[in-house]
Parts: sequence; structure tokens; C-alpha cells
Amino acid sequence: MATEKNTKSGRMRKAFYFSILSLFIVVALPLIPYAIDAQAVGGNPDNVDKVVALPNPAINLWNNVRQRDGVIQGSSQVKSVDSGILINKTGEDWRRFRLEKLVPYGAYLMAGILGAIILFYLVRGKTLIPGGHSGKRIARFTLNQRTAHWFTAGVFWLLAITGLILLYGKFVLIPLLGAEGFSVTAAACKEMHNLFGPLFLLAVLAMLILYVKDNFFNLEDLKWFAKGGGMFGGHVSAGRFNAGEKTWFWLVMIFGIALGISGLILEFAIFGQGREVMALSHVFHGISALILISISFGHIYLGTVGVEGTLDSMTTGSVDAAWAKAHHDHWYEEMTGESVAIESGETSMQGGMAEGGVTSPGTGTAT
Amino acid sequence: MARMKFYCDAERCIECNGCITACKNENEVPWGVNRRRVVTIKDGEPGERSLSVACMHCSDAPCAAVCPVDCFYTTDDGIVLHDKDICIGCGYCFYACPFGAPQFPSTAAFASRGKMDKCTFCAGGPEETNSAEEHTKYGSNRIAEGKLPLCAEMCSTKALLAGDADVLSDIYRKRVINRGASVLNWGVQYKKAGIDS
Amino acid sequence: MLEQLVDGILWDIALVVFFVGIAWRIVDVIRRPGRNDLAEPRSSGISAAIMANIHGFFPRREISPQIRIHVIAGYMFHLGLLMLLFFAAPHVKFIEEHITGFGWTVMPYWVFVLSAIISFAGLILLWIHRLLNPVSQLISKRGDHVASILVFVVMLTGCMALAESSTGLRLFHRFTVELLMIYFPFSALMHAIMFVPSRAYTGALFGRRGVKL
Amino acid sequence: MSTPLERGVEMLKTQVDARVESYFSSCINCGVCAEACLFYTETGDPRYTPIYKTEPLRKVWQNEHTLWGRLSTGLGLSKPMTEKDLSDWEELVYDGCSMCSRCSMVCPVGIDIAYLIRKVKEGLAAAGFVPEGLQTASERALEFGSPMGLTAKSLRAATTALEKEYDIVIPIDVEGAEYLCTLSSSEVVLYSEYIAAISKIFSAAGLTWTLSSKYFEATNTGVQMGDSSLAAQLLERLVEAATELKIKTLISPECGHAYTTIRWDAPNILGRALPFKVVHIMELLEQLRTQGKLKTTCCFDEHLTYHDPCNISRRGGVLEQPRHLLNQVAPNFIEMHENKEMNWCCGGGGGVSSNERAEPLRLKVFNIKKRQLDELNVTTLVTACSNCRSMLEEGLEENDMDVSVVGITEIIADHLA
Repeated sequence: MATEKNTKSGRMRKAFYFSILSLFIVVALPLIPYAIDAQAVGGNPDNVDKVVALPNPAINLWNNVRQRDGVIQGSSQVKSVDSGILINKTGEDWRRFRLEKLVPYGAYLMAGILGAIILFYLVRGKTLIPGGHSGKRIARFTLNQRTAHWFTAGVFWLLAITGLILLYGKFVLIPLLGAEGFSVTAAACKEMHNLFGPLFLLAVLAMLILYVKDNFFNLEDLKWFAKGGGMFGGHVSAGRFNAGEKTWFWLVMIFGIALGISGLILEFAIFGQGREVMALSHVFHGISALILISISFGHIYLGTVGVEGTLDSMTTGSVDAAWAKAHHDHWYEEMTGESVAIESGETSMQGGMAEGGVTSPGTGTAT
Repeated sequence: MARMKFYCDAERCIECNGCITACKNENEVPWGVNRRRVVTIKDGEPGERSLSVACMHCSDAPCAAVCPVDCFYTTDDGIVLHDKDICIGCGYCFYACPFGAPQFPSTAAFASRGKMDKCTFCAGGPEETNSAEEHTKYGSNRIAEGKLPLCAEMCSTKALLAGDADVLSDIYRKRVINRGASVLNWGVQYKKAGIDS
Repeated sequence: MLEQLVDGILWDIALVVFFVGIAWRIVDVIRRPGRNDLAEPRSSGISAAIMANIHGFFPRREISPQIRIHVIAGYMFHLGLLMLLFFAAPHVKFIEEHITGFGWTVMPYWVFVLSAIISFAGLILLWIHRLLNPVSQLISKRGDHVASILVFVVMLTGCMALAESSTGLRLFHRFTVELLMIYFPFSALMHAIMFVPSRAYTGALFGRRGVKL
Repeated sequence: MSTPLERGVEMLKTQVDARVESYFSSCINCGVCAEACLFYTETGDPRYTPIYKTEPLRKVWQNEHTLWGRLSTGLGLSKPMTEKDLSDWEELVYDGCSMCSRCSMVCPVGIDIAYLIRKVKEGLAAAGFVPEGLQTASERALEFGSPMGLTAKSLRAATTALEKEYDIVIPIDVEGAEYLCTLSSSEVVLYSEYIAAISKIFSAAGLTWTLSSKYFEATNTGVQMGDSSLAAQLLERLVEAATELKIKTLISPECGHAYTTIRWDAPNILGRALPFKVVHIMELLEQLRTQGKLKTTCCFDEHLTYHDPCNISRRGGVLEQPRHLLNQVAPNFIEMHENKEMNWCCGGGGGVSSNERAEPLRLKVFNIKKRQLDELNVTTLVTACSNCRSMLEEGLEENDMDVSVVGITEIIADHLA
């Protein structure tokens, strides 16, 4: 049976790698020709000569129009969205936000958290199960919960990758592929992003239904926060989910739903929503996306390499009893009926941190 | 080296929409796409003014700045053009543009935006000059033939002027002088007309 | 150069392999001893075979609660895929130009988007379920995963090429489609055709004995 | 002389026919069949997934009849079958499957999985991987003509005893009788009431009938262990005995696989149609009832329900007759939640009952039946298969439930007008 199990999980792992590989191929393959001729040409010859700015008579006129508040809203024989508006005031603010805030700070945030995680790993290393595997398994997630989780995760990453390409491609990929080449990638990414977007909203709602039960905060969580998730030593007790996980859950819910709704507003421009609305949704969309992506690094780290035995809960659906005892003592108690003596020092501290860390690296650097 | 600009004289524009007709006709733009529009403010009230608006071919164009795929470029004449083969129809330029110039042919309900289309100052696009392809994608290329945009050429009151910024400035200066006061001193000139009230 | 290859020779190869392969698989079934039932039947086997093929589309009340996800996700994926395959404007145009010579009404863009979303959701759900559910985890073969992923990739490249803006993407989509067509006859994807004889055989066997499948 | 393994693989190769080809070509490993299998639902062990039990045959098919299979076999990449595989699957197939074919009812692509299992058994039997319980039973069947080792002598003894007890006549070897009653040996040993019952009913209905001392056994261990040649031998004897007595109709007793074997499989195993009609006792009783030859009195007041023997209802098609008959005599007859072609097996079909090794598993999977009965709280459980009957009795005793199990024929006999 043991070998049975290995081959099974082996098959699963292979399947995962294979799918990731093929996804990568799908995104990368069509670029190759462009990459080549980008080497040859070296970027595109266009958008060159910047012109010396001479005063334009229209400038004064438009400045005046601007100053005359309230009357920029006119009427026009041309019937289309915002056609009556003489001048779009929000445009500039939005442009500034996107280019001067969203792009750089987003990059800092992601890089910072990644760095923090790597640092954290180098300092602390992998949090092992105190006393190793007990061999006794405790059921943690139902099949439906796991399905919903991986569904959400899959769609999330597809959207994250395509979205990031659209946001940063101009600065990273155009130098490599040239405008034409990147245009192909971008077009593909835009279509994928638009198609999978609505799915993400559904996935998040499914998660809400399936996971909300154990994710309400309680007094214990205050203690947990007070102790910083056990980052600074001391034992932190936790129920089925500790405060860190709960925070992550609610972050996903809030930002996920914000993402979904703003995304729909941006995607389906058929309800006459104007530029202001769209620009605003774009702001929400960008901020929520970058926050979720950054924090998900922490979540992924702790779910996989960070803490021994955590991944099982999402693949097999059950966890080792020792793991539960260390990281979720109260849950362990209610599952098994045994009570857990407060363990001192290292193990329990790491235990507390194990899941607590889900957000702590994030908050550590993001602020 | 010339720098092409539009100037619409609010004192002269009579909202005849001739410029729009001229544009549509010359460039054969599809339905729903309006490269140029006339906006009337205070319609029917004292101080009514009309302005013919299209891409102003900004020197430092916001659309070019936000475009995620860098499809914009500026010609030697200072005309802001874009490459439809690169454009992915994300709509960012529409959010950024102060004048609402970028237009999107919405393909259907659940519109996924098509390629952006905007005023080219009748200067065509990146395709080979006056080729059929250029015409279908970007409309006519009058600049190449040494002509100015048809909208301005057609303007019956000469309210809409197109051409080199310096020339425009001269014309405009002359007008101001002839008019005996500056359009810019709204306050002085038009207090009685009650534009500010 | 790449274009001629993908649009020309490779496409022809794919077509031939696809149809000849399927034909071969079907013949392979028919030519084997089908051992006609000598026992005197209670009721007609043929009608039972047909009914079985119809009833097969509706899960039995007794176990539908346990297999809800199979049914829902399965229908989402297959119906969505059929819509995309036969009513997406580019597909109809393509079929008209390259295969049949005539076309039919295409679905509006928003229906297209909807069915794409639905069938993607279905496919991803099914595959995740295959990986997580201990039963299908144990019985799944390499081929099942390859098939799932291949179909996913084809659909993905399809929606990448949705803008119909670049030849590169269109060719890439067609290339993956050709791979799929070549893989189809030799894989679990054959179930798309083989379920008919299977249901018929079983339906007949039970039908002759007077049991409704 | 080839090794058992080779013999098994060879046999499996010969088993691939149109159905197998089409079935395996359309299987998508969705795992729906598991939800229909009591061995999976009660143990939760995915290895009991019905289609997984057909793996040996599938492997052979894969390697012999599919492109990838041939390629990888050609390149020597495919994993060959091992003795280990066969012994593993011997346990899965003989202990973990009662051939109830409930899975065949739910397969979305319409695979008759029981049919495939039957063929897997052919392979295992050829390789000699058969539980020793079944092995010995089949040896006895070959030697004495009955898996329990009963002989004509012991039959006579039993019948004479019955004749005394109930003062009835049990005709044996009457030539030209209309009906030939076959028996399952457990009906001679355990449930001889059955014989008494049919004798009463037939005399009441005025039918000419007989038993055959030459070959009375209806069960067929050949089918149970999956050895067609053995099955054919046993059937030949039966047909011979029947034709000698020049009977018109052969009555299959209250035994599940006996009915499917003689009524549905025999012509195909022997390769020729049978010279006589074959009916299940319930079919005959129902026929008599409709003809008015079977008058019953009211009433059997107990709350009772009917357990469909898989081979008689689902695989045999005798669905309505028992209901009609019971409604005649039992006003308090209620149906189980899942009945007729979707009934749950008693757990002892397909030779599992004669395989001691499987007993713990068998009793474990009986839980499903227990749950079904608890829903109804009935005092009597009627069935029409002596094998089911003994399985049910064991199961009920194991779970000390106070439910009595009766054969349907007896109930009718007890309420003859």
C-alpha cells in the first residue's frame, strides 16, 4: 500500500509539473520568432523624434475651458460614451497613478515580500514537525474544499501572470521582443485575462461558501496577533484556522471580490460606464491584484517548503496528527479529544509561526 | 520642421458638424467611431460656445505614455499616430486622453474592444504611404499629398484651423487683433454677455 | 514557411490521421467476434440499445448525489466545448472554407465568451477532481492527463487567438489543434465516439433480458 | 508446459471481443462506477473501484490492441504482467466483487463492467488463481454433480423425508413430465421447505413435474469461478438429463446465478439454443396466478420487504413477478429504498459466498443491506435466491437483527387457498 501511495502521489506530481510546463510552453512558444528578429533589429524603429515644445494657441483656450468649472459638460450631436464632455479631468490623475505609483510600488511590494521570504527561509529554514510524523492522520479538508482551492489557485495564477505581463511587459518584455513581438503576447494575455476573469469571481465566491465557517475571528485571535503569530517566541494556540490564515482568507475575499467586480466593469464596457468609472475601477483592480499576488507568495511559501506537512492538507486532504498538535492545538483537541500540554520554546513557537507567518512576512515589508 | 496642430476658434464655430461629415467621408471610418466631434456648452443659453474636438496631437501625449504596448509614435510633423497591428484595444488611452479622442469599434454586445481608432491628422499610418492597406486601416493620407486635414479645409467659418503651430499662432494673433480683444479675456470682453454669471 | 507547414501539409496529415484513425478504431471493434446472443430474448435488443444511448445522458437518480461534480462539470465542459467547436464564428468560417463548403448561423460574441468560460470551468474542475479524488487518482492513466491537458492547451491557444489580430497566434492554435487531431484516435478521447457502441452493447444485453438501462 | 502466468495472459488475450474493445476504448476513468459498488462504498478503499478490478484484462488489451501499447511493447517499455498482479487481482476479483453489475447500470459511457470482470475471471482461472473454496466446490461439482457433494442418493433421502413430513409426493425421474425442477444443493440441505412448497403448489395447480436424479443441480461453479469449459461441461449434463426426461420446461430454482446461467448464458456457452424453455420459479408462479391456477388466501400480516437477487432482477429481468405475487398474500409489503435493477447486493454473489477467505469483507459490506433494512424496520425479509438467503441470514445474525428471511415460494405455498 505504501508503494501504492508513492506512485499515486508521484503520478499526481508528474501531472502537475506537466501541466505547468505546458502552460509555460503555451505562453512562450509564439514569442520565439519575435525574440529572434528582435535580436536582429534591436527594438522597433518607431516612436523616435521628440519635438521641441512651441506654444500652441489652443493651449490657452483649453486652459480656459478647464478653469470654467461646471461647463465642461456640454452636448454633442455625436452620441457615444462621454461625447458631451469637453475635457476629461481624471485622465491625468489616473495616468500619474498608474505610471508613478502602481507600477513602481507594485514592483517594490512583490520584490520586498519575496526577499523577506527568502531571508526568512535562510534564517529559520524549514519548520519541521516537532517530533516528526506520528503516522496518525487527521482529516482537514474535504474533497470539495480542496477542489475549490486548487480551482481558485489555478485561475488566480493564470490571471496573475497575464495581468503582470500587461502591467510590466512594456518595461521588461518590449526591450526583449520589440513592440511587435510583445504586442502578440499582450493580445494573447488580454484575451486570456478577459476570459478567465469572471471564473475567478465565481471561484472566490465558492471559496467563501466552503471556507467561511471556521474563519470568523474570535478572542483567541487577539492573543495570536498580540504575540505576532508567535514570531517572537511563546506558544500561540489556534483552532482549525489561526488568525493568520483567517486574515489571508478575508484578504482573499475582500480583494478577490473587489478584483472581480472592478474587472467586470473594465471588461464589459457596454453599460455606458464613462472614463471616470473605468479609471477608478482600474485603480482598485491594480491595487487589489498586486496586494493579493504579493501576499500569496507568503501563503505559498508556508503551504509548501515553509512548513513540513502542510501541503498534505490540500493534496491528500488529511494532515499528520503531530502537525495538527503543533500548529492547531485546539483544533487537534476537538478532533481527537486529547488535550495538548503547552509545549515550551522552539517547536511550539515555530508551530505558532508556521501558519501565523502567512501574513507576517507580508506586513513585515509592505508597511 | 513643422509641428502640426488643430485650433478651433470658439468664436467662429457654429456647430454645423461639417468637419465631422468631412472626416467620416474622407477616412471612411466605421459606424460608432467618431474621430471628431463638436461639443456645445451652454447650449441655447447666453454664452453658448461650440468647439470641434479631435486628437490634439499633444507634444507629450498621455496616450503614448500609458499605452502598455507602445503602439504610438510621433511623426516628424509632430503628428501623433498609432500602429493598429500593435494595439491590443485595452482602452487605456481612452482613460488617459483629455479630449476623448481614442475610439473603439465595439464588435458586439459583450464588447471586447477592437483596435483603437483616432484622428490621424489625415496622415495615414505606419503602412506604406497611400497603400490600400493604409487607407482601410487609417483612412486617407492627405499630408503625404501636401494637403491639410479635410475637416479644417471644409470648415465653412474657418473656425477649425489645422496646420503648423506657428502659422496657426499668426492667424490667431491677427484674429485677436481684428477682433479688438482677446478671446482669452473672457471676463473683459464678455461680461455683458454674462458668460461668467 | 511556417505558415505553409501548419496550414498546409501538417493540416492534411492531421485530417487523414484523424479520420482514418477513427475509422480504423471502429472497424477494430466491428471485426471482432460480437457473439450474437442465442438466448431467446424477452424484448427487442435494438430498441433497448437506442434507449440506452439516450438514457445514458441522464445519471440515475440513485447515485446522482454522489457524482454531482462529475455530472455538473462534465456537462459544463462538453456542452461548452460543442458550442465553441461548431458555433464559434471563426470555426464556422473555417469549416465552410476548408471542409464542407457551406456554413451555418454562428453564435453572438457574448454567447461565445459565455460558453468558453463555462467549458473552461468544467474542464479545470474535472481535471482537478481527477487529481484529488482518490478513486480517479488511482485509476487514471497517463493518457487521461495528457488528454485533459492537450484539450486545455487547445482551448487556451484558441482564446489567445481570439482577437484574430496576429497570424502567429492563429497558427499556434491550429498547430495545437492538429496535434490533438493526431492524438485523438489513439487515446481516451475516442470515448467521444465509442460511448455509442458501448451503451448499445450493454443496453442490448440488458434490454433483451427485460431490464431498462 | 507453459507457466500459470503465461496461461493466464494467453486466456486473457482470447477474451478480447468486440464488447471489450469498445468498452475499454470508451472508458475515461471517471470513477463513477465506484459510487455504485458496495465494496467501495462500505470500505472506502479505491482499489474496489469496479473498473480497477478489470485491470489485468485492460493491461492485456492495452498492450495488444492499442497503438501506444503495441509501440511500447515493441520497444519493450510496457510493464509486463506479473504473478503478483494476478494474485493481487485474484483477491480483488473473487473477494471484492459479487458480480452484481450495479456498476454497469451507472457507467456514463455504458460499460458493462460485470461482463469484463467475468472475462478477467477466465484469465485468473486459467492461471489457477482461484480461491481454494471455489476450487474445491468446482471439483466436487465435477465429481458428484453438486458443489456440496450431494449425490442422487442424498437427494432421494431428503425427498423421502420430506414426503413423510408433509405427506406430499415428490416425483423423481418421471419421463414426459411437463416441468423439470432443478435445485440448488443448498435447497436440499438447508431450505428443503422449498421442495415441499413447490410440490404443494404444483399439485394444487395440477401440473406434472419431476426432479431428475441424474442431474438436479442448477448452480454452476464454472460460471462462478469463470471457467467456461467447466461451465459448459456442467450445463451439458443438465441439458442431457432434461432431454432424457423429455420435459417441456425447465424450472430454475430460487438461485440467482443459476437462473442467469441457464436462462441467458447457457445457449451462448454451449453455442446452441436449448431444446426446452427455461423459466424462473417466480415467472411460473406469476403465470399460474394470471391463469387463475394459483389461488391464495389472505394474509401474511408481517411487515415484509423483498430483496432483489442481483442475478434474478438486474441481470435476469424478473422484476415485477415477485411484487405481484407478494401483493397477493402480503398487505404489508413495502419496497426497499433502492430496489429492482438498482438493488444492493447481499455481498455473497459471484462465488464470494463459497470463498471463506472473503467472509470478513462480505460481512463488512453487508452494512449497506443493514442500513436499507433499518430504514424500513420490517420483521420479514423475502427473497428468491437461496444464496442471498443464507448470506442475509449470516449478515442479520452478525448484526443481531431480528429479521426472519423467507423464500417467496414458501410464503405462497403457505397461503394456498
